[in-house]
Amino acid sequence: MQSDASLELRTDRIREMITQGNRFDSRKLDEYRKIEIIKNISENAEGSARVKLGKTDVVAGVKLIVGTPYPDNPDEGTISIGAEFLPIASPFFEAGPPKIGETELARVVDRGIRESKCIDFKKLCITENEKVWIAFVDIYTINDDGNLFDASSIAALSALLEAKVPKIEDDKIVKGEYTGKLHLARKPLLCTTYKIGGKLVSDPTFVEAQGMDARFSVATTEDNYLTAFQKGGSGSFSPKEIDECIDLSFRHGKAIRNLL
Amino acid sequence: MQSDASLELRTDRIREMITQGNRFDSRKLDEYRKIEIIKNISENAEGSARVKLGKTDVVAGVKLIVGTPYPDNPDEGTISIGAEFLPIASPFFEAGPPKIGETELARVVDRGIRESKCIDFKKLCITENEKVWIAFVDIYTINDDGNLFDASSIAALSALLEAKVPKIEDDKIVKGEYTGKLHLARKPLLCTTYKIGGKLVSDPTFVEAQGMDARFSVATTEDNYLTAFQKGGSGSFSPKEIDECIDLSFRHGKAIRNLL
Amino acid sequence: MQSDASLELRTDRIREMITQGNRFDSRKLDEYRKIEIIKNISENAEGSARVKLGKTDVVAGVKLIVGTPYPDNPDEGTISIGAEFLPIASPFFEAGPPKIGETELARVVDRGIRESKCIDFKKLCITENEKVWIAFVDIYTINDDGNLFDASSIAALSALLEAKVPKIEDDKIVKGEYTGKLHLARKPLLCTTYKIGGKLVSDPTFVEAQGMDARFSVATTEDNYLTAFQKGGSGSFSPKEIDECIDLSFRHGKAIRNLL
Amino acid sequence: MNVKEKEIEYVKNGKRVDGRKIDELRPIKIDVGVIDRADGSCYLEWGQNKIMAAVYGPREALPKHIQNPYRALVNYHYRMATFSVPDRKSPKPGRREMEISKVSGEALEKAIFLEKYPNTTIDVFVEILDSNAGTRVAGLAAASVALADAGIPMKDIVAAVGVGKIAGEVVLDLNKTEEDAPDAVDIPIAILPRTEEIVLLQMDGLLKLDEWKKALKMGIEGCKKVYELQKTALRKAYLEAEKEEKVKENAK
Amino acid sequence: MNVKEKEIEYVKNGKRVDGRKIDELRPIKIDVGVIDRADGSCYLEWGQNKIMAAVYGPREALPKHIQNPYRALVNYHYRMATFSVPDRKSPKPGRREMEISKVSGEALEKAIFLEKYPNTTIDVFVEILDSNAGTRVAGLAAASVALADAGIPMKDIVAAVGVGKIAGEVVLDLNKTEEDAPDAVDIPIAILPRTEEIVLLQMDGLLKLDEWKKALKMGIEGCKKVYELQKTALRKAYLEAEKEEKVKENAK
Amino acid sequence: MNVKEKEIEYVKNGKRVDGRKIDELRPIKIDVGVIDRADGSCYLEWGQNKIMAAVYGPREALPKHIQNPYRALVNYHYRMATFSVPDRKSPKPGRREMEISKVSGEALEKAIFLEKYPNTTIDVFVEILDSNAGTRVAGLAAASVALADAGIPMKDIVAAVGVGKIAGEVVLDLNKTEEDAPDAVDIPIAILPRTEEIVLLQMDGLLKLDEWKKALKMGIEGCKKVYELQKTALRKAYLEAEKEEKVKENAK
Repeated sequence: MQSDASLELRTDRIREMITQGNRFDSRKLDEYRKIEIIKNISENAEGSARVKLGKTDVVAGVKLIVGTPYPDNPDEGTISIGAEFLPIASPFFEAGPPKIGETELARVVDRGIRESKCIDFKKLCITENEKVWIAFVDIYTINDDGNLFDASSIAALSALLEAKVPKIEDDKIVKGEYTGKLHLARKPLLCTTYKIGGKLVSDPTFVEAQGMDARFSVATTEDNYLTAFQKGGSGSFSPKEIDECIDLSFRHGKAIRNLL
Repeated sequence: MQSDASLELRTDRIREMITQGNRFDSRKLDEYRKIEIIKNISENAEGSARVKLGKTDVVAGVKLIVGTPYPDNPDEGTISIGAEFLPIASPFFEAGPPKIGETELARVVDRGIRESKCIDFKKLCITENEKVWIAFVDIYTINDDGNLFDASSIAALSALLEAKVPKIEDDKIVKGEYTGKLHLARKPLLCTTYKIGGKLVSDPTFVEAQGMDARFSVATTEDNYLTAFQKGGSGSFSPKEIDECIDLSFRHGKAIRNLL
Repeated sequence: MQSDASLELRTDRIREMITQGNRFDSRKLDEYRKIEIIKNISENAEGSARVKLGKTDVVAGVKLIVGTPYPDNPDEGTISIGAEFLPIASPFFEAGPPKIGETELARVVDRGIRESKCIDFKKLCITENEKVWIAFVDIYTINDDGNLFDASSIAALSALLEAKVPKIEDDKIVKGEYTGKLHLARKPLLCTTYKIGGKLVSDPTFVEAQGMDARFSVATTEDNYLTAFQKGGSGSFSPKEIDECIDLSFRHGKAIRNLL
Repeated sequence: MNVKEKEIEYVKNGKRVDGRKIDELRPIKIDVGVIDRADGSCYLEWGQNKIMAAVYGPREALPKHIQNPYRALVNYHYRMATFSVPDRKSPKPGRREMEISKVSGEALEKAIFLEKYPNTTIDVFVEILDSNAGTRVAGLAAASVALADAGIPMKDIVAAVGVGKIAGEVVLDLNKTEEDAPDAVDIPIAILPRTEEIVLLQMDGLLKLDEWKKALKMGIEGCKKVYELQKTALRKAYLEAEKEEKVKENAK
Repeated sequence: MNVKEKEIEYVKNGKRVDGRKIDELRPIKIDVGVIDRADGSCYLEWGQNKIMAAVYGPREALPKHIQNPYRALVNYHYRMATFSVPDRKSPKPGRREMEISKVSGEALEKAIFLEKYPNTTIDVFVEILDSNAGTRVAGLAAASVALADAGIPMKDIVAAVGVGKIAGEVVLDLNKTEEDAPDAVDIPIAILPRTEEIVLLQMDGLLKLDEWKKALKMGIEGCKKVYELQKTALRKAYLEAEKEEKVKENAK
Repeated sequence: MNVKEKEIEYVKNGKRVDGRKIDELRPIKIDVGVIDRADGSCYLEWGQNKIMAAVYGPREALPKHIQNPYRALVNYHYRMATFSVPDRKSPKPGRREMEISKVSGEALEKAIFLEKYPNTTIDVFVEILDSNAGTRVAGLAAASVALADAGIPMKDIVAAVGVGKIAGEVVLDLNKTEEDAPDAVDIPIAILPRTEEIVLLQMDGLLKLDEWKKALKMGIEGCKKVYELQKTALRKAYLEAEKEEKVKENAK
């Protein structure tokens, strides 16, 4: 456990260091920590993954459930992404109903994936007007050492890439049997840039992130699409800084995509 | 904004004044403030209205939704009235789950309308046993300067009087098309009399209402029916006072009905 | 009302007494208070009972509702047991969402009954795949003078033994008519032993129960089955003590079963 | 609202469906002091209605910020058991229960000398175990007896009754069959009987002014009948407690 | 996502479905000081969107443990009326409303001199009465005017607009018909106009980098247009208040 | 409760469906100190079950009114991930999870020297990532290791195991296939191994007394096997930490 008592002091020092272009762990400002992706961490999930970003640790799992289509889209399945900041991951997380931080993270990761149109929802139709697949992706934090957004995006995408579609016979799921993988047409990844001490910083640790003014998340695809933006925090970005953030997201997205 | 600091002091003074038959704004004890009714304030609503009672300001809107009939009444639609004391309207209102004041207001306005049998629920049937219209009436406060009950009753009735019934084709609502207005056989209106400083007072302002002992709401129709009563507050009424309240409600109901 | 001010002091004294084998009300350590069972306390219930264990007082009622079967068991009805610690019963009970004590009690009583297989869920099927009976058993406390677990178990079983199955005609319940009683193949009863001051004690009063280290509940049947265990409290039992508790539960279960 | 009910003759030769006269109450039974742990309590049967009421307090109002330094707060909880109605009631308190709790609590406030207990709350819990129309007034009558049993000083005991209209006739204390009649009007009313002050009054239905005047009169008379039963029950409980006290003293 | 809509020509000869030019705003109307009890308020119509915004505070932040001794907290509540959308919205606040509240509140924080009001909360309430795409930016623009009306010291007024792509074309201020187009991309953006600092920026859709560059430029220009309307409304309200003051003085 | 399962021979020639002997545990793997931010943590695999446990505390119990001036409170949260079961679990904690949390927390209380930390809370979080019967005992075993890792003084480490009956045979550590057998009985049990004090004991099913006696004996033996694995894992973690410490010192 890290001592949180001296947190504020450390935050000031780290901010100063960053202003001078230095980081506590010797990384460059635009450098990510080591990324580790472990697949299929839960046999009960249709697909699952655990992602470590340095000491940050999250898991994501996919369950495919038979549901009813929306009347507007009678031949389309759907996806639903949730996130829970498990209290095992940080002294600041509490059990209880979803908090706004969890809702924001889930919705931003969701948009990045959904809007990339990487999933053909028509392929998730079982019987038009009646039965479709709903893909529930749930993200849980294991250890919060900063940059949960990016770790969650990688975990969600990895879990979806692993996900298998259950076999249906006589209108019922045949447990343990699958008709194949869920096909993804694109691999959208969210990369977030933080503004700390006037500088743009990638993949901050928890302590670094404490000193942030603002953050900007950008989801990109391998075919050079932007699929989601989200600015957070009480600070601001200049138009030029936004452009730099977008460049960073394209660059890091490409690098991370190679690890999947 | 009015200063709430001196509220208690003012309450005492206003009570004294009322005991002597006087009101701060020179109205007679049984006089309403200026009533303004603005119709169709929301195009997305099937019917809507905004009602100003002096500075008191509320809106009501109607949405017609296709639902399933109750098994006991397979050929009848239904109505559901809700009220929310929006926090824009008063420093004392908070966002959150419905509070008892909102529930009471909604239920009393609901009874006044429902029990007058002004709506023929059989006409809200689409397909017996299967599909009926549910008319949701939602009331929101914009500014609370007292007497929200009466303002809400006027707003709900006005919104219902404007409400159009959507067109149905192939079992689906055709957006933007209507088969005609929702017909109301009667115009029930709720008028509330407050007991303040031993006197019966109509349409109090917020500050006046702070000094009340009790209130009595009476819903009346143009064909001289009583359709709902509600006594509120920790004070009491003598049988004679109740009769006076009923008389006032008939009188004011008639006057307000002419404005619709 | 009993004064709760001197509760702690009394608890210490009672603990001492129990260590010496004595009880405030002269009972032996393994002796129950007088048990009174009053049947059919609610005409609207399909079955109901009120049980007094000394001054402890609980009621239970059964409602049979038409519901949909679980897809896994399309030809089986089901049972659902709930418990509410009504605030009329104790200064320590509060209105509000279910608390863990209520959940634990309900689940333990439920297991004792369900796992005894006394109810043939196939007989609760109305139409396979479509309609089954759901038997809701709700337990409410009237006065908490200790040992709510055993009182609730007796009340729930008594209510179920009284329960009648409503008549169904044209897919609808015929109110007030019944096709016969709900048949129970066994009579499972939960008896709880408390560890207080190092001794095993049956049926403690509220004040006695305040001094407990741990409790152990055992559900038994007339054909000598164990159907549920639940250990509670922060204390522990030796394997030998567990055996004594089980013996006591068989013995008391038999005696109470004779009162049904 | 069943079709068949429309053909029922609700009042015939001055008698109602259950044989009662126009202004006759259903049988009422009141037991005082039935819940040992409560400060005051009452079990009341009113026709098929079966009700438990308990009072806890005056006790410190918590959290502190709700305390009123000038008077006690009355906290009234009306709740129906899931099995107390023909169709199972959801265990969650509904809007109806919340509204009844509010108006019933306000009705009691006028009766209690609240200013004697600043910063406290008086918690009144009313639990309906079986129902057949009129539970809110029965509950209020029971609560009022429980308050007296708790020794809380009151100006008067709140008496309550339902009055209504059915098949064009004004009648006292409607039962469920009557309440379900197509044109039935139900008017719960509660008063302080000594002064005839009205502390609870609700209504829904289509009612003419002259019908209301008749109903009000009948309601006040009905409340007074309930009042006598409440006082008798309290007197009996008081005498029994006194007797018990004496037995204990003699035993010394 | 209706089949028929796919055949619509969203931009034809530089005109959009409602006749607007590529970079033209819908009509905007701003009324200041419309809610008597609020510290500051604003009614804003933006096309069919109808919005009420009110500000309460700075007032003591409660419960105490949420207080920040260095600065005021901004509490932003964005809510839609049930009848403000084609399909009735559930009365419960949804995840979308919560997220919009969060990012909108953060957007305002940069504008307000929060450090002037330690231990307080500034509550901003935005209620959507009618909607037709773009309510989050319209709500933020209204909230910013309400803050100014409340006399809360700010570096600048937050101006906001939606910009987006439709049928391959970058356009300003999408309406609902446009937003529902199969390939539509919506980009809400808010800035402090004087410094062009971006305080809110979201997006979802499939967008190419060059499209984004065009959109950003158009968005900043759009914000500045909204800014002018906000300032004009505030100036007008200020002059009216001054006039009223004079009338009162003269009346003495 | 599948029809086909009824035909399974659950125990054949002393071997079970997965090849284990009657009293054989599934493979167990324990990693200590896996969550950097927690005061103590443990990752445990038990057959297919995969569990993360973390301990935070002792830390000030809040809100203050829940504090116990004589001892620490144990707050145990057992939760299942939505994807950890064959049918997706609702993200809301269910009644089962609440009950398991209660009895598991009580089981730990006997082990911890609670009186050393008045007014505090020791928060224990157990998250099930994958499941195949027996997660409550596996979670409790993991939690107990995490408590030791957090350096919280304990009388003993709580060891836990499931024991049960299947096809008339008493067996140790049922897996899901066995647990789903028509007549299966499951008995989670936890003890303080040194004294054989039983701190958790639940059961549901139809069990005869002699079966129970056999099961209890097998359960205690099983707990002791788990205990050895817990101690080994803690010893290994301790040695590794010591080694790391030395490396650091030498580096100076």
